[in-house]
Order: sequence, then C-alpha cells, then structure tokens
Amino acid sequence: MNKVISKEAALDKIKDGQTLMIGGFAAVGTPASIIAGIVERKIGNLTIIANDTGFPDKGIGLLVVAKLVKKMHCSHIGTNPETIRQFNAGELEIEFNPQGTLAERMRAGGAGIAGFYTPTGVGTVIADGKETKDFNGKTYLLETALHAEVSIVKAHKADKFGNLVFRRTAKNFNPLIATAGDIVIAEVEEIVEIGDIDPDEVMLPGIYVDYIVKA
Amino acid sequence: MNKVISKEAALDKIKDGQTLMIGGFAAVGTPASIIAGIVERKIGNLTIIANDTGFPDKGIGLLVVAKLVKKMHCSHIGTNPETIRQFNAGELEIEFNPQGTLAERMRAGGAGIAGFYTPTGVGTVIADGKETKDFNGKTYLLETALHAEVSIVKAHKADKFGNLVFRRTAKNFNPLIATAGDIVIAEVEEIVEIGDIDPDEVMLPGIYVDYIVKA
Amino acid sequence: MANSRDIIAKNIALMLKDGDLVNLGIGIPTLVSNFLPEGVHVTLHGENGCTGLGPAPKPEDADPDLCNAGGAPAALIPGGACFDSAWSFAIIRGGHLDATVLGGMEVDGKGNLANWMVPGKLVAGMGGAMDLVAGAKKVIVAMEHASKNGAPKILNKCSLPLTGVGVVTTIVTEMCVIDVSKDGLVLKAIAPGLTVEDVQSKTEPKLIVPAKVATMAE
Amino acid sequence: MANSRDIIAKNIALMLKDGDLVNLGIGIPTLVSNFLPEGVHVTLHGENGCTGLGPAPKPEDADPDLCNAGGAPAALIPGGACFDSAWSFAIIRGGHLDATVLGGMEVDGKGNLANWMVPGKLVAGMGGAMDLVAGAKKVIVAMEHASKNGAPKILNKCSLPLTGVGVVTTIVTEMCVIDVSKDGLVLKAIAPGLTVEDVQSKTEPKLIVPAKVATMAE
Repeated sequence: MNKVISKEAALDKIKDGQTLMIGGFAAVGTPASIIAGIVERKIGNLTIIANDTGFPDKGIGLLVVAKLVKKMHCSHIGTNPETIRQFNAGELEIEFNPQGTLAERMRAGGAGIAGFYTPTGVGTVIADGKETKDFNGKTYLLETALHAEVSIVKAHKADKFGNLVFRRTAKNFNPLIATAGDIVIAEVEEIVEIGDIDPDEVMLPGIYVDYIVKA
Repeated sequence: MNKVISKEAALDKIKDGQTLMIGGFAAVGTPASIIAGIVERKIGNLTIIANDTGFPDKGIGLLVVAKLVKKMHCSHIGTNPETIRQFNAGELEIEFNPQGTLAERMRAGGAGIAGFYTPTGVGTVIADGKETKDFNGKTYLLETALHAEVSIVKAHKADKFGNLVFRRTAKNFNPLIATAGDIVIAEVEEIVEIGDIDPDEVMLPGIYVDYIVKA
Repeated sequence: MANSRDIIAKNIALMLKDGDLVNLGIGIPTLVSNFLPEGVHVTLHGENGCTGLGPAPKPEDADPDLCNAGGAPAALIPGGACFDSAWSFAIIRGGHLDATVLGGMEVDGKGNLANWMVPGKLVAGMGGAMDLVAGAKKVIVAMEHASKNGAPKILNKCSLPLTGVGVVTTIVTEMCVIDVSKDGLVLKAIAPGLTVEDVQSKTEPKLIVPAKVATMAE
Repeated sequence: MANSRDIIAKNIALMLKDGDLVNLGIGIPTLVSNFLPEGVHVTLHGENGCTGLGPAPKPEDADPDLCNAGGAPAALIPGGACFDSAWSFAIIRGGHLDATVLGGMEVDGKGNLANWMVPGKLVAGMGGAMDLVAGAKKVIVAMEHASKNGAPKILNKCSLPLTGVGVVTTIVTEMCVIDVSKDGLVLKAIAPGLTVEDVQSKTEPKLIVPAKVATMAE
C-alpha cells in the first residue's frame, strides 16, 4: 500500500464549497503547500474549521486574504487583521468556539461521540441556544461533534501507509482533525518506508490517512 | 523534582475501602509489584475500575482471589473463573461497561467532561436507567465520567518528573486512568533522568504522576 | 471437504476488500485471515490498542507487552501502530472500521444480535462487542447455523440480552449467507448441495429469496 | 520603584507553590515567571500543546515547530512534553492546572470575568480563555486596577460579555490583592503607601476589609 500522491492530485480532492478542517496553531503545524495550492487554484466558498486564521501572509490567513473563505469555525482571529476586517464588514461569517471545546468537538466527530458536557462557556454567550445539564451540582454545556468533508493535516513524518509522527507543538489539532474528515490528506516533510516507524512512535495510525503529499 | 519513592511508601498511599483505577488488559500492562504489595498487606474492601480481572494467578485477578475486592467496574471477567464464581455467588458486585464506554468514561473523568453521548449499548441492558438523546436521527446513550481516589499505572519508562513511555499494547488503559485519579502512582520498568526522554516521546505528561515506583 | 468453521471463515474473507480495516473476534472470526484472496490485504485492528496485527508469534518470540484482544501473545506487521484504549475505541465508535466479524448466540430478523450473556450462566461481560457492533460499517456475524441440539439461532426475535439493536449487516453460517435488509433477511448464498428449503427449515424467520441465490465458496 | 506590571507579576509569583502547574496568559501574566522565589519551580503549560515551557529562545535557536500560546517561538526545559490540543485542554478542563493567570477587562463582585470581547470593537475570539477559567483550580486575574481614564475595572456587575461566571479566585492589581469569596471581594493586601480608602475609591463594589490586611511585595 502506498498512499503518496502528488500535490496536484491531492488538490483535485478539494472542491469549491466544501467544509475543510485544517491543522495548525498560529501557522505552526499548518499544511503550507496545500494551502498555497488552494490559493493558486482559487478553490473558494469554503467553510473552514481550524483553531485560528494564522497571519495575513502565513497559514490559513492566506485563504482569508484570497477571499476563499465563506465561514470560519475557530477560537481566535486576533493574529490576522484581515480576518477581523472581513468579519466586521460582514464579508466572513465566524462561529467562535472556546479552544478546548473546538478540539473536543473535533475529537468527538472522529470518535463517534455525538455530544459532550463541558463546563466551559456556561453562562456566557457561547451557551446561547445550547442545552445545559447539572452533574453533581455543577452546570455543564452540551456541545456537539464536528465533521469535515476533507481534513488537511501537517505532519513531520509519514510512512507510505500513512502512520504519522508530529513534532513539538506542531502537533496541536492535526491528529484530531485526521479522525474527523471523510477524506484525509497529510502533508509531510519526510516520507519513509512502511516499517521504518516503530509502532510505539506512531502518533496517528495510518488507517485514518487517505493521501500523503510531500511538503 | 524527583517523584521516585519505594514500593512500601507507595503502598502507604493506598487505603482500605478506596476506589482504585488499575491499568492493564488481560494482565498485559498491569502494575504487578503494587498489586502483589496490596495482596501482601491485605488492603481490602476495594472498588476497582479496570478493564478486566486478568487471571486467577496474574494481574488484577490476584486481588479478587485474595477477596480484597468489594466491587468491580469492568468490561470482561471471562479470563478469571474465580471472579465469575464470586459474582455468581453474590460475593462480588460487578458493573459491566462496554469496553469503549469504560475507556471513554475514564478519559472524561480526567478531562473535565461530565458526560457524553455514545451509540454503544442503545437498546441493551446497559441502557437501563440511562438517558438517551437523538442526534441527526440516531439515538445515543448518556454515559458519565469516572474518577478514582488512586490510579495505579504501569509504564515501560519514566523520567524522575513522571513523564511516561509505554510499550505496545501494554499502553491500553494506563494513560487514561493516570488522568482520572486524585493520586497517581506509576510502576515502571526503567527510571531515567529528567531530560532523557524527548518531549515528543512522552506518552503521558509527568504532571499527572505523583509517585514513581520501580517495578 | 472443509469443516464448517473454515467454510464460514472463507466466505467471510471473500467479502473483504483490499485496504479494509477489520476487527476479528475470537473463534471462527480469527480464522478469516487464513482465507484472504491473493492481493487482498486487510489491516487487522486489536481493540486493546493496535492496528496491523499479524500471525501469532512463536512462543519464544512472544513480547510480554503485546497481546491480542483475546489476551494471547500477538505480533505486529510492518506499519503497525499502538495506541491507548480510548483511542482504540474512538476508531471503532467513530466508524473507521470497515468490518467487524464476531460470533453470535442469536440473531433475529431485525438485525438484533445477542452474543454476550446467558442470564444465570455465562457472564463473561461484553468486552468490546457492544462498541464494535455499534461502530463498524459492516457487522458480520460468523456462527454455526443451528445450536448443537438443532434449534435455530436465527430467530424471529432474540431471547437473550442484546449486544446491539439492528446492527447486523450479514450472517454467515456453514449453510448460507444472509444479508439483513429493512424488509427482513435476504438469502444471498447457500452452501453447495443444499436447497433453499434446507436452509429455511433451520431458520425461524421467513427468508426473502431473490431470483438468484449464489453458491457459497467451499 | 518597580513599574505596575512588574509589581503585579511579582505578587502573583509569590502565590505559586513549588511543583505547581501553571498557565500564564499573554501580557502581564507572562512576566510572572521572572519573579518566582528561589526554590519555587513551577511547570508552565502552553495550551497549544506542551508542558515545561522555558525562557524564549534566541531568534537563531527558534524551532519552527514550537511556539507558545501567543504564537511566538518557544523553548522547552528538560522534562518538557508535547501533546495534541484535545489532550492539552483535557489537562485544563480536567482540573489539573494549579493556576491560570490571565488579564482582565472587567471583574465583578461575583467573580465574573470579562476579558475576551468588546462588542463592535475587539473581536479577537476567546482562544483558550474560557476553558482556562472554567478548569483551573485557581484563576488569578492580573490587571491594572483602573482603566486609562481612571474608571474602575472591578465592578458590581460586568458590562462586557463574560469569559466565565463566578470563576475568579484572586485579582491582583498594582494597588491591591483581592480574593473572591462567596460573600464578596475580600481585600487581602494593599500596595505600600496606599490606604484602604485609596483602593476602595477606585473599586466599585464595597470591599470586605479583614482586621489584618497585608502589604504587597514591591
């Protein structure tokens, strides 16, 4: 089994109007080559689920600047003035999620958990329209799972089966989104043979990964 | 910081009547030294949360054979005839959990998630007395978090801060229970200096571990 | 002629596709990997925390830190991966398993499965079975068609405590292959030499018999 | 004399205990690690996925795969560990943080905190702040006592959208240290040279003043 394909072949999997999950935190651990390709091809009208929109010239911010994003589900846009501008101008819809809630919703989507009760956001605007429930005298908020049509992951290393290894805080949301996308594309710095990564070294089992692209 | 203590000092943390989480699957990845110590000291009247009761002569089964267990929360007892005997004779109370539900309840306990909706067990005796809720036309069961007074973990390697590395399927429930116990004791085969384990090699951050014991 | 267990395993093996992720239960399901056609490579999942299970190791090669979901010594093929139990069941519950193959005590016309408990008798616990049947894309039940005393195990309604409600996709016995549809049980294939009547006589619900019923592989 | 920001950071540093796991927000909170007393080693948590944050690296030593929660290059001390975002927030939400130190726009007498949004103006998003205040054992707000135009930031009732309800444990400003109790705000310490009246005059809710009010460290 060899899941390695070209960047162009990977870009063919991504369509106008889709919901994408993209890894990264402040552009660390973001799949830069695929993002550059999306910009080049002008694949637009996208709904993006990701922690943040990076910077105007780096990370997911490039998609925002190119006006390819219709809606963001994220926790923070403070590092990208263009996202703030588009949001304030009503050009871009944003659903803010507390960062831990966002991560947990991604994990839930991949883990077959339809919803979960978190203490985060109780009594804030985040709770508007959401159910609450008390457990042992404390109030929790019901949050639901998130899914994507395509998840685009950045990893340090992959074997050809798609077993992934991440480095440092570039891990962040990547293993989570890899579990919650119908199609999973991994952009990696290094591709090795099957068997070259010890089973205990694997941080994301290759069964989740459909396609591997060299960064 | 050095969290390494003697086995005897670790056993002093475990008291009669407590609720313990213990790692392992069919005695693989079970903290054998601590279990032997509990048997030796006859620390009894215990409630144990663990996947299974191993075998009569191996793993958590030793605690059952020594009649130190009042109640089990587990998914399977088929490998230990003495557990089955005590259960059938009404000497041992058992709450059966689907294995994935058990793992997720442990994780939830450590992650501050009060409850979650799973499709597992809907329409079975496991659903008796539990709430259900529909999401997108499918029914899910509400399961709640589990906690322990003491979690006893088996790992392959620890640094003195408690960062843990597991091997193969001996990992199983160990990282999960380490997050859900008020006191966490790790029994490990090898103890190394702080800094000897690369941050990306750590499978359980040392912040969870209170005491380290050489197996 | 092959024995019943091998016939069941072989016919299930033929249903799997190259690249599938599959969980095989204890007993007949374990045999399925012996019968995969050439060119069909499936990845085996162990619910205790691994993908890439391979043939059992020789006793002298056994790794004390590596077992299968039955607790027996196991080995991993190149490309295998290990993970914790929450992650393992996230794979199962999250719909990432293409198929789970497991034994059955009773299956009924609604696709209900009972295979974990006989009240007052067998109380081993459900282990991972309830999660597997709730999560896998295909739930294939591998079992002998009737009980030792000849009583049907494919029933109008399961009498034992259920493992899952409406979860079974396909039933494979030494007599036939049955798909569960919303209209009832559809006879897809029968063993060489048997008639539809032979199968129906050992099956409680009335089977739906399409114009063309295939012959099972021997 | 030290500036306001350093005074706030120093007085918070004195509240931390050896072995504590602490998350420090951007701004004044980041300064806290500069003032830890000798023998007090705290482990710093970065919500983007690490424990064991150390001093910022020199630009030439920066690792492109390692940043802090502000997105700036970061370094780990020996014993550091990295993990994914779900795990990172499981640490936070699960009550494993001994303290979180973060900035505040408004705090009120019920321990409510507003620090993430000014409607129509600042819409950066809450990032990890709502999780941090919901999960940490101690929520310490580090902020200047009054706004630039002298208006109180410690109010009877927050006017801005809340980050958390009843979550604040302690407020530390350049003027005082206040603990939030179920009866209201308790004045624990005041800056050298200030009187209780000085503090009260810049604070909207009536402070509870115990018999003994300590003097803040300079």
